[in-house]
Amino acid sequence: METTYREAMRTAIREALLQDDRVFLMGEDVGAYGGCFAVSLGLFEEFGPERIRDTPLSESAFVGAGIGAALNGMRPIVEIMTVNFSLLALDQIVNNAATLLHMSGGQFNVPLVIRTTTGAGRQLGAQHSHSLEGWFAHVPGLRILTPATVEDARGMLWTALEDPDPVLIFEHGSLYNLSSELAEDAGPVDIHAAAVRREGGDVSLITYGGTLPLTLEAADRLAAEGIEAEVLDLRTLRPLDDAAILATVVKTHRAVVVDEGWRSGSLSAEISARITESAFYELDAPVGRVCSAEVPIPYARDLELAALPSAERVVAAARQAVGGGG
Amino acid sequence: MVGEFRMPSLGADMERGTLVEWLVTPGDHVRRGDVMATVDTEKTVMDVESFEDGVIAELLAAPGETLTVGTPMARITPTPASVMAPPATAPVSTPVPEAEVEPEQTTPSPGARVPSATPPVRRLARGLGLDLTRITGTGKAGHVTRADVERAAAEQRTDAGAVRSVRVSPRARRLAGELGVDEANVAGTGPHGAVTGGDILRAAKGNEPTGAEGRPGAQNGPGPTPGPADPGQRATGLRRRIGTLMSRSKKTIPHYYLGTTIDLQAALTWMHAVNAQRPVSTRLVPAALLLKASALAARQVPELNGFYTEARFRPSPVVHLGVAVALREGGLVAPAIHAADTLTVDQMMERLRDVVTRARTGHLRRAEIADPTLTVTALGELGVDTVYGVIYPPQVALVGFGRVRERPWAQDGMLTVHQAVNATLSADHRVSDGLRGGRFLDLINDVLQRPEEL
Amino acid sequence: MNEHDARAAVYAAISQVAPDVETDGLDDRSRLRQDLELDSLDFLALVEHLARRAGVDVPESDYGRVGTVAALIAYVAEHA
Amino acid sequence: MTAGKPHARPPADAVAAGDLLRQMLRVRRLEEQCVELYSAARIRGFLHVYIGEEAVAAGIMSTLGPEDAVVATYREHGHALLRGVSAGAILAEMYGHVQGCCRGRGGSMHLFDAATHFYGGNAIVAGGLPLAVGLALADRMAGRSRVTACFFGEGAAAEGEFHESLNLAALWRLPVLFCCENNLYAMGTALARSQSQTDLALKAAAYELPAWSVDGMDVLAVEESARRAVDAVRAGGGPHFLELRTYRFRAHSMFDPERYRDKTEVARWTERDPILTLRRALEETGRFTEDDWNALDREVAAEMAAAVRFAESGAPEPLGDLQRFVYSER
Repeated sequence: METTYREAMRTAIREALLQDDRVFLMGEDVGAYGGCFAVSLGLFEEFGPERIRDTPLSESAFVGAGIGAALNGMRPIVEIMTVNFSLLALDQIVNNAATLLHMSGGQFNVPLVIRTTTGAGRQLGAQHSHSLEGWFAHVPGLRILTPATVEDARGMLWTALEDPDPVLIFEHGSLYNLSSELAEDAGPVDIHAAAVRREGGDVSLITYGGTLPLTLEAADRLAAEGIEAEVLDLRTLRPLDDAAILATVVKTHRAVVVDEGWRSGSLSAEISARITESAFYELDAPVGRVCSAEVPIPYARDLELAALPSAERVVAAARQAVGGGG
Repeated sequence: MVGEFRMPSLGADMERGTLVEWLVTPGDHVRRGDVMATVDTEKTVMDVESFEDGVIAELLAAPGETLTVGTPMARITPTPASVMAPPATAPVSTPVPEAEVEPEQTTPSPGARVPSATPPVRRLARGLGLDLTRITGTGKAGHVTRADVERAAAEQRTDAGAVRSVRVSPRARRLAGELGVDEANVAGTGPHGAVTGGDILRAAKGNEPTGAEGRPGAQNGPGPTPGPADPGQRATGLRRRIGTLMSRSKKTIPHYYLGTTIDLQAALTWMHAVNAQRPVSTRLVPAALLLKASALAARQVPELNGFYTEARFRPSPVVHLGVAVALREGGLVAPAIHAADTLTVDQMMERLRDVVTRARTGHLRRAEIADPTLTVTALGELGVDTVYGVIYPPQVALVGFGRVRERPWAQDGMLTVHQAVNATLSADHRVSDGLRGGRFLDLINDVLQRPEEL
Repeated sequence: MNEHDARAAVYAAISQVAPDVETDGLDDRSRLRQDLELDSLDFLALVEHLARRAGVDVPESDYGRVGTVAALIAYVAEHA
Repeated sequence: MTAGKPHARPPADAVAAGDLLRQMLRVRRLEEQCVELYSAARIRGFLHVYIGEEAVAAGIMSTLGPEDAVVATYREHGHALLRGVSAGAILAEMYGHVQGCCRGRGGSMHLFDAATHFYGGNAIVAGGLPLAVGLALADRMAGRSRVTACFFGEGAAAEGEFHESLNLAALWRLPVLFCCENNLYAMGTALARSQSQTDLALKAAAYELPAWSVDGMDVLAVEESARRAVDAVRAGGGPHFLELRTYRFRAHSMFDPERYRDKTEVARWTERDPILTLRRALEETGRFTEDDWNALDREVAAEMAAAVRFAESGAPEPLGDLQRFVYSER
């Protein structure tokens, strides 16, 4: 069955609503409008305004309300339209969702799922295009998921809803139209392990979310040059699958991290640091990074593309890691 | 009468030196001032010169030997021009009149003389890991040109087992240790020619009787003995020496640190006005002003200018300012600008350019290196705002200037933008204290506010 | 001076003061101070070399305009 | 200023009033104990005490049922105590001992207790309001008739979360009782120096929810207002808002030098001490004597002494457990 990422996500939400009375979807324009990115299209009609709940433009209040409802027995899915808007709810996410279990000495867990769109590539300008998932991955108490495939879009939500603690799902805006074959009986997937999306022995390309497709494209181009790249999809940014990262680096001895976030203080920096901490003596080259240029994402098409990771830049970084033969 | 060439004292604290390389061989004619050898002190590797005219009769020390200051290293037979009969040991049967000695007429054996070459070409050769003495010069009077160096570099790349300054990946280093492979003799296939784990594995296999695998660098056993003056080794040696010296400094000198931000608006405005009237060749840079100011301040605070030896401080009546110069291939030297407090700013600038050029081209002489009484690092324009220096023993202080840059500056209740620099003082608490150190930084600041008086 | 000659002059000057820098394939965006690691004395030597060999005097007030290889080439092309 | 002559209106139900007096006194003595222990360096961190404001928590808590939920601020020792968390567990928490109500991981500002539905202990001003909205949302969706009482100071009215939450609760008619403890100062900033509209009930009313002001120094008035509001909320009347005009007698925290207010102002308000006022009113009924007071005081003192012994005898959680409670243990 050919399915898009968007449809897979919608199927997952619908399934959750059908399976568990405690689940409801809440956010700006998730109901009558059908979702800013049409993820929840049709659900309002099917489930009604109580469970597909439109909210005012009050990110802090409705994210906090999601936390309160989760504390009180519900399983809310809160949609924040884009990651940039999540900053308006940062207090609730960082000061409450992530801390309540700990502050209460284990008494109050927060089984909340927050979904948000992240990333650039659609000429949406600097206030709708940033990749801030790395910031959230900094915070203990949160779990950060970045589905990069249709299968993960379909399967991560339910697993997230079963998690007793807050889970943030970052859906890259450029992936919604991604289409691929999905098994009829596709369902929940694990959210604990990174996935090798392509095997190779010469260099490891480590990425997640929106940059997976271009990284796979880069791997194909490298293969044409005789360089076999292994592509690791992290899938979960917190907690990171250290074992998978270590395993691929031990296999190829070279790594390039592809991360749409800015380079400084980024997730790519974290991964690079972990590689040097745990696999330094396995390395044959410095860990390379392909990140976004350190600018607010510009509107103009060419400028935007120039700011973002590209297959060409991944190929170049991989070549550099492999070396030019002396 | 046979003269002796001895291990020179290249610094107040120098007790011994290691011979790195002979630049002469027996039979060579040398003149007073010619470079004889390079010697590794604890601070730096330096050229050392002859103080006599004559013919090298015998070399008494071998590269790698460490000798105390004053130990004879070579014997020099005076030329007939000064002595009637050459001694029997003189290897030269028919002395050539000195005036006729031209580089191209001397013995063609490599390593005999330091060939002439421009400083950038020397630096290029050093960067490429080439020994200038082994390059055949095609320029005027055997002058080694840039093209000569590049050709030699190309040749070396195909020269099996040539020793280079090598990059080795962490994995390769580990495997080399485990497998007993000398990574220095393995050709690298990684980024920037780095030796990778795969290269080591291939090399290890190549050591076995059968499977010799492709790459030229991966041949059996160690390569030819490296030339004694290998620049890569020299840089490494220099780094190690700096490490030793700095460790000693930190262990024995109770450092204290002071810092202040100095407004350079007046000084730079003055400098820009001066420079605007001048051709490039005589323009000033901010470092010249900072050095001058430091020298003037040091004259007034003697506790920071001199040597601490044998458990007591000996102030110096003059200010020999050591200028920290970073070398492009790595490492740091600090040659002295003598009597810096007596120089005009223009003289200071001239001396600064001269000494930095010499430092960078590996041509410091005793005169440039001997006995700085206070070191200043003022060439730090490449990024850092603040320098926290480590004192060079036996000196008792180090002055650091960071990058000169624009900063918000509050003055008279107004916020403006001024050029400013962070000045720091690292000083020896056995000799001075914060009060005197603070006075020193104050003086620098004062002087820089009146640049026209510099 | 055309851009080609200006480039040659700038490369020659860079080779003079920083022989370890490969002008072959040098990125035009390279910053002279940060990327090529020229300190103020090196920079002065560079400017001096250009004055001598290309006849371009870069007054100090224009130093800020020639921060990168590309900018320096453009400057030389314009003023020579 | 609402400070004025102390007045003692006769309590209609002397037994109930006697209990309110007892609750207020427990809070007072607990807080006095905290100050003493803080001064002796047994307690560290920030410490905000509730002395002077006891009528607010005592009056409102007495109207809540055991299933109702409470969200409070960082000045919440009294709320926790009156909600049913033992003084020992509260003090042990401040000692950082594992016997504390949050195993020593919360401290003075973060008291939580699942058994009594006490949701903290929120030290971000106005940060608790969205939580209360969510708790009430869940109750509404699950068809439960419980009320969530949300305490916050008047400083919260300047925060966006205050407005977002009042709007959301009113929009969805959620069962929240918003209890604004207006003690006139957000730390040291007087209300009039931070708000264009200082009538907070009016501010709340703009969101279309019933809102009125209450004399927060009069526990009987608080109790009466709260009962009316809680009943209405429970009956499906949507969120209600009470502005409780009160005053803290002591500094904002132990770090506060109190440069922003006059000693005479404090003195005027202390004449209206809610405990003294009620004691006097009860004595005027003739059914409460000095002996009764002394007995009550001894009883409460004994409770606090036992609580201190409990806290003192505890110990911190083993360091090996540091990483616990970041994620749920499954």
